[in-house]
Amino acid sequence: MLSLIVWSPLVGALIVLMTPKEKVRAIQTVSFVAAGVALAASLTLLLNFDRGSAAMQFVERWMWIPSLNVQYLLGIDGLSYPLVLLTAFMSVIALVGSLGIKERVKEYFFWFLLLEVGMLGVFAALDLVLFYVFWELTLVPMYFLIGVWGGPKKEFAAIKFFLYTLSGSVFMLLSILALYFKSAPHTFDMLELMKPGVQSLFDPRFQILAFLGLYFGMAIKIPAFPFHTWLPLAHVEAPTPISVILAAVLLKMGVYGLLRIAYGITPLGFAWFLPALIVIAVINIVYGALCAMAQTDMKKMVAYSSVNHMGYCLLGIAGMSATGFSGAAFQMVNHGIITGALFLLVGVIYDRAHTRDVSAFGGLALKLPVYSGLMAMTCFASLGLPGLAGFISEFMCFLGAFSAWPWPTAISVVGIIATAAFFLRMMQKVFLGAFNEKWAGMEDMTARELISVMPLAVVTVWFGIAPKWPLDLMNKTIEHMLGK
Amino acid sequence: MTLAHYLTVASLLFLIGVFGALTRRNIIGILMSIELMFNAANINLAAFERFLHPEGVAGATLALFIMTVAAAEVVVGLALLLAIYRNTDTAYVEDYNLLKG
Amino acid sequence: MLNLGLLTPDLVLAGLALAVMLADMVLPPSRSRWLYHLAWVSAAGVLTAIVLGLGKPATMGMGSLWVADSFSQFFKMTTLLAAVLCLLLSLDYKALPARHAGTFGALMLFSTAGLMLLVSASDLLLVFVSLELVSISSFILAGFERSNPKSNEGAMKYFLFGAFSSAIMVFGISLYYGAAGTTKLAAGLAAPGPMLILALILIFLGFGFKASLAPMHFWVPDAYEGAPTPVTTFLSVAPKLATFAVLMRVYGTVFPSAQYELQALVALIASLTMTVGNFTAFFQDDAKRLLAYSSIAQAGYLLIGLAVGTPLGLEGVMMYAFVYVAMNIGAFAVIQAVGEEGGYGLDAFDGLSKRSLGLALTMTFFLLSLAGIPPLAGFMGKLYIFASAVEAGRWWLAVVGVVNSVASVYFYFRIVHRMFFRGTRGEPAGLRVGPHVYGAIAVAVAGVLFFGIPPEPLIAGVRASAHLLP
Amino acid sequence: MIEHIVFYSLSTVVLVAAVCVVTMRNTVHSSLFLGLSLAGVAGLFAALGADFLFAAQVMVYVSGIAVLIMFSVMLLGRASDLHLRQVNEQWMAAVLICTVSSAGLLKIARAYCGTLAPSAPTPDTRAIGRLFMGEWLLPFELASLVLTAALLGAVFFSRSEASR
Amino acid sequence: MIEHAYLIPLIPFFASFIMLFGGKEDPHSNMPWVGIAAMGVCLALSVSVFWGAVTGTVALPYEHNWHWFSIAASIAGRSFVYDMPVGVLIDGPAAVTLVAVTLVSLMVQVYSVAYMHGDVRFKRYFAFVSFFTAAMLGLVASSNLLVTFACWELMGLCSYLLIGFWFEREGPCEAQKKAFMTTKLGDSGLYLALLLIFAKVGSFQLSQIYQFFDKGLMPATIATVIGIGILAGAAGKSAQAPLFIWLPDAMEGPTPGSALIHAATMVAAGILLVSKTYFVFLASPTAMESAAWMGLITAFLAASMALVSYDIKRVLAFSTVSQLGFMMCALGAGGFTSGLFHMTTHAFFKALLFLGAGSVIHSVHTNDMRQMGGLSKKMPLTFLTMLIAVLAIAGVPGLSGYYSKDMILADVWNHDHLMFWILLCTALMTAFYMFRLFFLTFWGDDRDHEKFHHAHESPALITGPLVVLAVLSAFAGAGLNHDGLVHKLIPKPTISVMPGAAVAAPAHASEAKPEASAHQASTEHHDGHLPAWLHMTAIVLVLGSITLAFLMYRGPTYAAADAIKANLGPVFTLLDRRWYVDDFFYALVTVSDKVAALAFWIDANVVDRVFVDGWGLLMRIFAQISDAFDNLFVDSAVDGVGGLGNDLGVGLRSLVREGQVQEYLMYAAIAFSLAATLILTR
Repeated sequence: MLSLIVWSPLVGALIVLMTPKEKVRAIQTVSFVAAGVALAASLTLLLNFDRGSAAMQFVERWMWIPSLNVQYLLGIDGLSYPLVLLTAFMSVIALVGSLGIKERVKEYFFWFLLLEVGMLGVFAALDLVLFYVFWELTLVPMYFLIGVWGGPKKEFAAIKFFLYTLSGSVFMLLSILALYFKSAPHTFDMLELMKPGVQSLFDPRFQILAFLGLYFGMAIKIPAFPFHTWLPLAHVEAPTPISVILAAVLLKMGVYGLLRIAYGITPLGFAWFLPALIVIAVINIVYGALCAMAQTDMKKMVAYSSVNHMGYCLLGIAGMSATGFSGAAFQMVNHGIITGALFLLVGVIYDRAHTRDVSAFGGLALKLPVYSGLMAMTCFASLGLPGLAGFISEFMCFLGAFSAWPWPTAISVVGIIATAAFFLRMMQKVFLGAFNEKWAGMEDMTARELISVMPLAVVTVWFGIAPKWPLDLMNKTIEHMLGK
Repeated sequence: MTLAHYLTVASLLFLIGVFGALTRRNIIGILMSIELMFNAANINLAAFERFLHPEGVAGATLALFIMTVAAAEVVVGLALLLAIYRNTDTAYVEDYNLLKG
Repeated sequence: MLNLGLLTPDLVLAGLALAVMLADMVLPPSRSRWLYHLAWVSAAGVLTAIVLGLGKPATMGMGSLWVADSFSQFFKMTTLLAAVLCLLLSLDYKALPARHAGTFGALMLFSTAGLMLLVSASDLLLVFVSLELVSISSFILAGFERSNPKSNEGAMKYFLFGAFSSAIMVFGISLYYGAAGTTKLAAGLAAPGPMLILALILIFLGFGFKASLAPMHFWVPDAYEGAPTPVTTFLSVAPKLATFAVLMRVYGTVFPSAQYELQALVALIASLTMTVGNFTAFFQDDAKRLLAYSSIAQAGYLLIGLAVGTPLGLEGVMMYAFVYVAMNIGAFAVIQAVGEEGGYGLDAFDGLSKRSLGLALTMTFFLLSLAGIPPLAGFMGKLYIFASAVEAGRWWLAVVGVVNSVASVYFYFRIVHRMFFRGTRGEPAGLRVGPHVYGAIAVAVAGVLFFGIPPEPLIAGVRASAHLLP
Repeated sequence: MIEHIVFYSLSTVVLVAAVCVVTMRNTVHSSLFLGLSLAGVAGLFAALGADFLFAAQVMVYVSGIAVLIMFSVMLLGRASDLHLRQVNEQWMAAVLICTVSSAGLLKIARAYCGTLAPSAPTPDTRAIGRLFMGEWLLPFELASLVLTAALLGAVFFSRSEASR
Repeated sequence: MIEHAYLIPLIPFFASFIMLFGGKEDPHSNMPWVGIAAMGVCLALSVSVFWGAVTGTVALPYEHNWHWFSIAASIAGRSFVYDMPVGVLIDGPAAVTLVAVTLVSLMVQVYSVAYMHGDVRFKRYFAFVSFFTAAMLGLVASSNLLVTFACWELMGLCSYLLIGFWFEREGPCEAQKKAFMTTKLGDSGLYLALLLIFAKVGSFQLSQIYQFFDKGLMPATIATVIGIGILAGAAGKSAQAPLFIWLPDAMEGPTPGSALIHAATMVAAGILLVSKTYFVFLASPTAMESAAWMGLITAFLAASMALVSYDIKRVLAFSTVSQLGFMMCALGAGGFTSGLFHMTTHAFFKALLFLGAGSVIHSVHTNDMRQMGGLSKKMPLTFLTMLIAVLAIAGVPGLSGYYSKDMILADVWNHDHLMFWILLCTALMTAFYMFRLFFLTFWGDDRDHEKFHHAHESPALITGPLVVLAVLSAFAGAGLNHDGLVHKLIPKPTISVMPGAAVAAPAHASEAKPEASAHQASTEHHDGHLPAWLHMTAIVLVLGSITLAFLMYRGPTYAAADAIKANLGPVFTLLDRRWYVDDFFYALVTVSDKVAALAFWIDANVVDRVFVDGWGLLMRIFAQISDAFDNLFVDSAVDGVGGLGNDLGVGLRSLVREGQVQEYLMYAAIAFSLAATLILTR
């Protein structure tokens, strides 16, 4: 079943590749079917997913490269399953958003589906080499998606994204290799590597080194200060659906890797790094929010807000408590949904106005009530308004970190205020005040845009009011993770 | 006469060859310098055979191979030079700079 | 006990080379294309013979100056494969003078035969002579576009550098003889001392010229740029890999007597080669030149496996070597396909995806594979190489390697960038590509994908072959 | 004593001629000195008792290669070249490199200060022949291939323009 | 009925959604009646709960919880799954507050039907009001501190929406942002307090937290920190010094909205929160004292500012701040009952004042009191109801404000005499400025004939609520004070063990307990009245200041007032600039903007350079050494893809002038000579 989820987009991609490029409609249909199959399949897993178990479920295990003991090993648990769901869901949403793509449609959908394969694979893979392969598989499609269909500086953004993330991940590769050779028998199997028997082979110094390699790869993806600067650029230049995917899924790969691999396999290295991690988390939060405050480009502002929000995840993780871990896991999902919606909404206005400069607008709420309402809701969700998705997870992150790191957590609260400040300022400039007559001809949201945003809005409210369902998916696994 | 004498001559000859290869502006000059380097190796071989390994003739035979190959190289080199000279009308290496990064 | 029978394939190929040369005199000029076909069929035939003979005990054993082991067979196969593909490419390469097809084919086969002998050689004399056969054939091949001053110039530089470095190597061999009393590789073990070390280093420099290791790499871009593209393709693959084979043989037999610092020296050269190759490639505006630097860098990666010197490193080199054949020839094949019409400047690639999406995608595949992005074959090769470095605890070497492979993405993607992000000059016109080029590309793509996604067959083959007879 | 005189005089000829090869402004002179130097090397071979090698050196090098080079020089040479400097700007670096290298090479040579020839030299032509026809048959044949290839190249490059 | 108490917040919540999404945007929509009906139901429910409490048929406190969600938690090494509850906790204060809130909200909504009629976003306004009320009711009734906080934040959102209701204008936009940000600033303190509570207690359920405090398990210092955090939150919401700056600006919203914010919802929330977590303050005298002083300072500052303002709504706003200061001061001084009592009565008369002012504004279309005057003739009903309200707030005996304020003064007198005198002074100022407002508006001559000419009495939908509220303003105080009802309904909570006792001598916990109880008992004994002489003095002084106001502002000329203003220029400026607190916060905002800009500059020019573009600085230096600096820029410009390693590339390239074969040979020779020299080391 997991294989079906992971590979169905690839099948779609190949079919797209073989379809003549004039048949736009057919290409779109194939893409939707492929992504839809992945989503449907991941939803059907819900029926059989055992929430009371911390073990890996739906495990598929085949030998891939016997000489190196590399396996094709897939499996999900409470940590990865929500992210698989998120990925499948956001992919469909982003596909809806992608219907607006008019040029080089065939290539676009091909790369898009390939990207989805990589993302789903990262969350499902339990073998380190397989994980790495999927991890890198996301890079190339992303490069093209940003570089061909992006904004004015797309080419620079694309290569910067690619090089930067690649330079992180190669160090991760080295750590993976080191783990392989240090383990006995040599294995890339994450589950094996987490077992106490294997763990006892890893002395603290080795764990620290291995952790640093892993962390470097993850930190760039997260992105943790000071490796975050690719993000604003990539976000700003990427086309709207790709920004959505980038924010909603790609950043999560870093945090997921940190929790699953860096924490799971090199716990001592992780523990050694904690003081630095908390500092980085605080910097991400405060500094990210401050940088966002200085932006006039809406997309860039949202991008920096991602830096800020991933800081919350790091904060939760740094607390090394169950609350913090679940908070971080939940925050990943929520950030994906909320920021995804934000990017979609920013895209809506960019499509109309061809500018994202906050000062170019004014009073749009008068003319576009639906759009403004949704935007306001999403902004409030992003700044952590209770009743919307971001609040609970953010709070849990703080809660988890607080007992271990009271002072850094207290400083991080400044980030919350700054976040509120820049979102409010943005809303004021864009939606409130006197109506800027320049945009008199602007239309409110179209059906397609609504279809792409509404599900996210619904989930935002749902998770905000009733977070029980997603949290129950994660709780057992996270308890188990800390129980070791 | 010790082996050291011969080795010294060979080394110096080799280095003179290196110097020539590095500094002669004319391609034929470089070729000649490289020939000097080959000859230095040959002196080495002959001397080693005489002083250290008199039981066989491998050194001298090796030297013969080297001579042959050096001859072949000179032939190819001069032919090449001829072809290039026809096209560019120069035999000076620094004029060969069409190819660069 | 000569055991010449062990070298049957090599000698047969040499004979076929002479046959091609003679056939040239017989055939009318209008049929000269047949000679190309004859050449590649010869190489392919010998390749088939070797493949069929794999594992048979009669094909293995020791000769006086040579050995035939699975290791040498492995590299003979890569060499022959490269030769076949390059001869296919030359069929569709228009700038080659048709009148000299026989010369071309014969020289290609000469150098192939030389390479095959090289990988079997267990005596420096044979190494030297076969290397010279390769070199002299290559000098001529590089200058084969006689009327093209660039080709002349490239060949001349190649020649001068080659002659100079073979003089250094010969000097080294003479010292080796002095130290060991013979030129057999195995004898070096018994004669440790400064002279032997100097000899080995000088010989290493000579190999370095062929394998394009820094600082003996300077000729590479010029020669590659000037040479006819099929020749460039051949030069970038076959001699390099065969040289690595012989280096490994030398390393495996003689180096243990040298001290640890020689390993460190090799490691240093490896990192220097990678770095120089990659970072100089950044500014190249000629596709062949760019790939020339890339091939220098690739040699650096290969050298990591050698510097590590463990069995895993050996396997890594072999693995990477095989993969390298597929991806590098593939990349050059696309360059030839594009360059034949628009020249070899990078701008010839502008908007290629609009002219031929398939070609652009395959080129992307090759470049990604060269850069080591999974799940393509190049990744598996690099994985192996870096794994060997990590296993041996040479962390810094692995770090230099990965950093370099990241840097390499930058210039590989300059081509990708042009293919996908730039528009064509004027209307996108279709691309006429010869059928043989397509054939070569197809083989390469199959290799890149097949050995990347299920690499096990290749790994198994490498494991089986990674046994050197002393 | 004779041995000394022979050695030193031959060495002086070889080295001085070699220096002239690399420094002479006139390429024709250079090539003449090359012949002289190679002849000196032949003399050294003789002094070392390598009679066959001496003969080969005289035939192949002195009368073959050196003459070939001389012809080429005359073919390509132009009077104006005499006014050009024949040594490029990097000569100082080259001197430095050579000086530095000489230290290492001479150190190796010095290791054999006391090594004397074990016995009188024996004629080795026969042994060489055996080797060529026996154990080293393959390299010998290969060398012929090398020459063939070189021949092919020479023919290819020097064919007249008519072939264009 | 009390088992349906959970409906009280839910009904208006759903009503607001119906109003927001149902029907079309129509200036004459009938949708508001949905909200009014909903609020009516809520009022009925609240009254039934209240009546049950009064008659004793309902046992208070009543608590009922449902499971919300679970989180894995670990506190002090103990791991467990915490089941987050969501539920209602109705105690005496809640029962009273629910009635006050629903009643005022109902009145406001009825009033608004007329007041807001014809506005383009008519329907939306009512949705916001309902939502606002729902959030407040949720805050009042919640049994869980996290839910309380959630409602608290939602109220922040509602205030944002209501204050900026007319967002086409610049003023409301600035004001709404200011309100949200200021309260957010305070909220961060509350946020930390919540974190701290959970980190120590492991629960958010108020009753459990109370248990924890009750047993004296919470260390005093932590309790203090928590208390200060809560106070920070309360200061934001209840506009205490120094965070009161948003409230006067909040007047940019529709007047009935202001009434709601000032009387029933937003500002009362802070007071209510402190009362809900009063045990924290009981455990920490420092926090308690801070609350008292914060309230006192607020009360005084705000009253002083109200003295000079000419904007009728601003004066009311300052008066709200001042009155909130009274309440906070009372709570801090140990007057739990009096503080909440005053909150209730204040809800009624302040709502009345705002609605009355709204009626006036509705009629004359200006906020400036200098353009009013003599309106008593035109608007008799408004005039009368306003008179009751003004008398009530001034504390004239018999009206509701008198009872509650009297009780506060008594509590403060028992706590600290200095505080009492300042507070009394403030009370006198209150009487003065309220009557100043009253006289300026309704007394004297019409100063602006045009406006006066158009003035008229408001319709019944406006005056109706005024009358209802006037009745309550007049009699609620007396009614609640009757027979000590208020003490019964709003008993002061206690904690049985002071933290120090439990921590210092855990072994003797049983002995410590009676001691602490004794301490409690002794504080409760102060629950007396003011000494009679003081009481009388206060009343006389209040009447005196009313008279003073009459003398100064009865019109038609205001020579005395002008003279004072002229003579006390600097003081006026100080008050007019609101003690420069606003300027301080503007400076803060400016500074934070600068910091943000700096951060971004660093990001773009340092972090990005160092960590991304090449291996940054190092390579740049390398390139410089290679004397290839110009190339660097040329190349990046040409490529457009300046990036990783470009610099190193330039450096390496500059080492070799390409194309010269002899230079190639040179490098080979260098390698050779290196090899040769390597031998020297052997």
